[in-house]
Amino acid sequence: MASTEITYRDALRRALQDGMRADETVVVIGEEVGAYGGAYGVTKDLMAEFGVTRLIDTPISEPAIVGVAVGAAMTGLRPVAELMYVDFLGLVMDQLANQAAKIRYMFGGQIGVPMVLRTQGGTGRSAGAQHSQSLEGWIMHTPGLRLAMPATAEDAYHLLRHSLTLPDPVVFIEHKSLYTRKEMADLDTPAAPWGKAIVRRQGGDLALVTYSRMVHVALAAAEMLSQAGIEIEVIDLRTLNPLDMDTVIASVERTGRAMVVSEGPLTAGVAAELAARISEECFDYLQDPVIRVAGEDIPIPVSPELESASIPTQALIVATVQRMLRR
Amino acid sequence: MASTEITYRDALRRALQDGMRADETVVVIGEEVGAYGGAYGVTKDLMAEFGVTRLIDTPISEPAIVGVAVGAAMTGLRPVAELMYVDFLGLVMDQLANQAAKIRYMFGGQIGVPMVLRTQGGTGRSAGAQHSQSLEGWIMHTPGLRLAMPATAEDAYHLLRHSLTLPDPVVFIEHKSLYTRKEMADLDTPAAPWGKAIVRRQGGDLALVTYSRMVHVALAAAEMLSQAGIEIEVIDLRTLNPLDMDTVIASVERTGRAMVVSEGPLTAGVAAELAARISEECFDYLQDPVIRVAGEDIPIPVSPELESASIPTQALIVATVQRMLRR
Amino acid sequence: MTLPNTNLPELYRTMRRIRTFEERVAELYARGLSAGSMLHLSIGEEGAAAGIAAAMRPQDSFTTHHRGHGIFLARGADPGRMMAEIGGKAAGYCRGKGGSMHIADMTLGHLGANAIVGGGIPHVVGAGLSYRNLGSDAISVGFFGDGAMQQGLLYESMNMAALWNLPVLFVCINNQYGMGTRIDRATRSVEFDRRAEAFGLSAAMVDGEDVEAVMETAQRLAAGARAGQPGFMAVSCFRFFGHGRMDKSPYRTEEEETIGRKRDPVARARDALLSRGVGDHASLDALDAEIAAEMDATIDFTAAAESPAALSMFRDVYGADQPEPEPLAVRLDRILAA
Amino acid sequence: MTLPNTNLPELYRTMRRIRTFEERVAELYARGLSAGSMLHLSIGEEGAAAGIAAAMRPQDSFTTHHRGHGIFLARGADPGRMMAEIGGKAAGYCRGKGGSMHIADMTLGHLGANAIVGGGIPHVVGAGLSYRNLGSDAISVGFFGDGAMQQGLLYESMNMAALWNLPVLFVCINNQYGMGTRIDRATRSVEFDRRAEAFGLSAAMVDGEDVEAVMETAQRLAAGARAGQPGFMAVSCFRFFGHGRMDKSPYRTEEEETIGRKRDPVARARDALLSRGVGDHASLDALDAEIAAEMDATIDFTAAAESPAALSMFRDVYGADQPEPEPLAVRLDRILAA
Ligand SMILES: Cc1ncc(C[n+]2csc(CCOP(=O)(O)OP(=O)(O)O)c2C)c(N)n1
Ligand SMILES: Cc1ncc(C[n+]2csc(CCOP(=O)(O)OP(=O)(O)O)c2C)c(N)n1
Ligand SMILES: [Mg+2]
Ligand SMILES: [Mg+2]
Repeated sequence: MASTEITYRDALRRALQDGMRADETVVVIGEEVGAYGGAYGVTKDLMAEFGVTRLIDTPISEPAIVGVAVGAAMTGLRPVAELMYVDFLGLVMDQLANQAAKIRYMFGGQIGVPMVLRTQGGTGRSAGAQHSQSLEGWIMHTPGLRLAMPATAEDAYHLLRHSLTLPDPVVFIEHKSLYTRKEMADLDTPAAPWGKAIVRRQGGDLALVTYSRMVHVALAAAEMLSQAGIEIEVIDLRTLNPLDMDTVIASVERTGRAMVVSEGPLTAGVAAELAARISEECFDYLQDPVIRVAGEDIPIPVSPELESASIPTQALIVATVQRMLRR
Repeated sequence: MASTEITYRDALRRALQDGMRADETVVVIGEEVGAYGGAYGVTKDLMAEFGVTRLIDTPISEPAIVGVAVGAAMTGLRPVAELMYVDFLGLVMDQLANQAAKIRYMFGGQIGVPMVLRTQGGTGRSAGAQHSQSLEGWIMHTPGLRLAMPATAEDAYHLLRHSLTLPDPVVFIEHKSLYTRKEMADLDTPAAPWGKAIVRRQGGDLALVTYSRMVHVALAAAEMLSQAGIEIEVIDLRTLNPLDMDTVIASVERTGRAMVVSEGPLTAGVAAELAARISEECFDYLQDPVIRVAGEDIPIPVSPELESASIPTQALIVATVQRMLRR
Repeated sequence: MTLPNTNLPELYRTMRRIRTFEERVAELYARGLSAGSMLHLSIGEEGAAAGIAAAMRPQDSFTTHHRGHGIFLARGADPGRMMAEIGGKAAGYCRGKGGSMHIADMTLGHLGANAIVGGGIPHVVGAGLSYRNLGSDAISVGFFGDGAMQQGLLYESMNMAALWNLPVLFVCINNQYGMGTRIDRATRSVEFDRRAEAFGLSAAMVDGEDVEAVMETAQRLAAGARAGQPGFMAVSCFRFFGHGRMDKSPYRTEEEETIGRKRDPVARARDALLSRGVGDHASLDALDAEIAAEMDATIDFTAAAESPAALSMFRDVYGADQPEPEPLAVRLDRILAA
Repeated sequence: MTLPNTNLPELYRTMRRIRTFEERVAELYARGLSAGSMLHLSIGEEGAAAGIAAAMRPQDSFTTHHRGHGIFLARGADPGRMMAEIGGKAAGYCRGKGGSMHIADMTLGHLGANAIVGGGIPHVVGAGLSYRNLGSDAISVGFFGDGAMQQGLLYESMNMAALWNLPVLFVCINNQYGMGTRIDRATRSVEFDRRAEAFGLSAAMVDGEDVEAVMETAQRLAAGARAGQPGFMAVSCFRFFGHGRMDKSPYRTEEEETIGRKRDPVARARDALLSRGVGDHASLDALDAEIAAEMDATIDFTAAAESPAALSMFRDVYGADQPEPEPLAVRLDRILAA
């Protein structure tokens, strides 16, 4: 299992490339995915290998992009539709949640919609309220949609490859601040199967459950806490549907304390679901309430200072864990 | 405070009528709101009084309906936009969540978007997966949007009247199975101010927190439980944003047990938020985990038998409360 | 699969079967056997369904709007399984999960009816993309109402089809109404072909009372689509009855209805058959009676059919090899057992 | 508010101010003083901004797309407050919360720039509805790019404006590109006026290099809009630079850029002023220098301006009299204090 140093962006590109080589029905469809190479460079250079019939540049018509992918997925292709920003979900939720997610069910199981909706979200570029959101909560709340949110290059690769084999629609949300992150990755073997969480760091004092970029913020916080003698376990969920509660529950039962961290706005989001599940499944083991550290319940401001203060910070995680353990 | 017998539907119509009389800038805009009187009859006969400039029938163009309402709200009107089914939110989430909800913030507080988006959701008519959803979870997760979900005719009236005075966008979700419900209502004085929950039934054994139609299912369950000697408190939230946790916390601290009931799908929905908040705010008072009884994580099937089994039933609430108290 | 024949007797037969089927749907509802009341009859629109279906080939696919019973029948549907689906029964096309507004059948190329106005339109563009990429010579036909002419998604879809030269035909069944709104209250101009042309499609308008004209127009545009020039056609007709079963059409006059119902493609085809001497009253009456019996049987079939099993509710959310969602009862058992 | 004048010297001055402002925006970014890199310069599009702005009246309102600096300047914006907003500073038009893509100013009728392609278009229809209902004689103008011609919402919006005879003008600034996609790769036909006409609008296409032609066309269509006949115009021009500050336009040739940049409305107006003898080199140079100094000052202003206060983050989510969202820190304090 040779490890190789690679960026998150390049790992995604490799996954698309390998997936397209392995399966001729895979097509990429979206704005600027072809000649331009993707707004964040993920599909760069793929055009040379796959040409315009498989890397399909579209007009700026998000609802139709997703709708066309749905129809193509029902008739023999396996489209990877790209939404340039997750913030544009508002334009496509009908095609995604009313069509892609429900077609198999409404039609009594006759056919599925094997497509991937690749997109990216999160803060970090002062891109403002309409280009910086974390909207995975809407997706997680929609039965019928799988949801993957890789934190590492290795997961970016394997989760995307696996998404390209699933019978159902997968929403695949990358983080705009991770693309240039470089790390060692084993592209031959995934560290865990699809749908399983990974314990990124072990520790007996508290279970911190998170995903996507917040995994790295949490790991950095864990290092700081370790210097103060506190060892927290950091769990990277990798996929939010399926949701691997077994790994989470085992950790909480062992540590007796749990924190969930999400960049998305606090109220009625992913953090709420995780906190609710942990609370109901681990009630007798919890010494403290499950603490949610999530985005503020506000639109994302453009000022860099306000933007970075509007989502969970390493410092807040550290301070909150310390207070929990002091309680 | 004269009480009068009125249906939920008629109370809504009265609220619109009184609101339109009180404020000339109020206009109703949507599909079939005028001549047809609304798909569920709420705006029936209003055309005769207010005419085509204030009851504005639209083409079947949901994104533009909401977008036009946003622009009108910014320039002196107070539009009540109607979405015939809450299921069509997928078509308008951009105008609702990226525009209406964020305009005040993005523009630094210069202007607000005082509009109401009236719509109806829920099961009960075998209308299938695209006409029976409960999507309040998406709205509750969107900072900037107020959210009202009345369970009674009286609340339907007062919450809608109050929505027509607020400076911010309100999503007002009615329940399709409540329109014909008739009850005594005081249209002069609201039972509680906007943003406050109401204890619909007192009881010391458990706090059941819910809203919209499930209030009635819960009350019926409470009656059955009472015959078995169990007294549960039933809290009707009325609005989900603002969310009145004070009333909920007080009840949970008193009873030591909590159940939340929502027709929407379980995962990452309103029930998750309520359970998470109760768990974190009332940790030291809870004898049992907060139990969520919510819609199954599936699309709504059309078969009447499957449809009614896919959402919380009175029987399930009764059985679950009994098991909790037996634990 | 019996291929729809293109001569007038066959077109008449198709139209009469649609008319009679829809009458039985009304009966199903009246007898309390339908799943809900959101049943949209296509009576008055048989010319569009039969004419266009006859221009399609076995490999072609299509999506429909909520008023799609007739189109699917014209494409070879089993009326019994359709009626069972409308009744929400397990024997229905979608195992009772979809109902009238979500009937689909992959074996006959029916990619689905849709309860979202305009919702199924981009799917045929996607199908066209598949056919182009996979080297099929099929086309895909999107059926929708005049109401969808005001849904933006239609223009995005037409634009893509034109840009990519896809084998797609867009069909607007203009029955003059979207619920209670006559089309002239929904848009200023009903020259819908101009809209399509402005996006680069071949376009035509045709009178839906004349099933042969519909068929010929569809054949021409389908041939263009098959060659990579997507087409659009608007078929003018009249919605004979209310929008759904609860709607008594108080928003239009009896006079308007009387005049509208004179635009009857079934009656016109019958008259043509008689005047051309292709049939006589007796033979046509016999055919009608045979069809009536066939359609009567669908009600009996539905009445006798079983409701879906309770646990089937959790099936078909995800692919068959994937874990099903955890039922609430199972979850509560687990948590409360702890 | 100084009203934009309609003669060529004024138009030239407006265009030169836009050009110079945008150059300073590039400088702000290069100096690391901008909030992010999503800055879309309107260099090459000054003719559209100045010409249409000159056809508007003080009471008229407008929305813009993400490339809207020039339009707002032409409508009277304070360049210092604009630049401060682009820098994310508290002194900016939106207190540093909106940035380049969300600049707005109610006092000048700017209902907002929008970062969603097409997102601001229906808002002008809503404004038109307000004006009609409230008896105002204002019109509302929606500015957007050629990319938005493929967003369905535009057609829904035009249809409503036409159906209701609203005082609305739709303006497509066709700079030939949507990011890296030349317009002929986004649609088959660029005769955009045909699309608008098919929905019942008055429509025109005009060359954006000729600011006077733009102004005259806009005046004609604005007069129609004021009388209840909504209009549409597409202004053809060339996006001189990359899409945003990170884009070096590798998808087009230098030759194409060289030719495109010859379509320069500022240079053309300057030449016209000279050839008509309305100005001489010296007076125009002096004007340019005065403008350069004005715009230089916006950078200094921005550099010296303060960032928004941390707690301002929680302000403006809801109306001023409403409770603010509870900050995470407060919530955690409460829970953990228990
Ligand atoms: C997006 C959406 N908006 C509104 C509705 C409610 N609705 C169902 S059918 C209908 C009228 C459709 O008219 P048309 O497209 O002409 O089809 P017809 O019913 O005449 O066949 C409306 C408004 C819907 N189902 N979907
Ligand atoms: C709905 C939406 N889709 C995509 C984007 C990303 N995006 C921003 S600007 C742009 C190109 C817009 O082109 P055009 O409308 O011609 O405006 P221009 O940039 O040329 O002024 C794209 C694709 C967006 N902001 N919003
Ligand atoms: Mg119609
Ligand atoms: Mg452009």
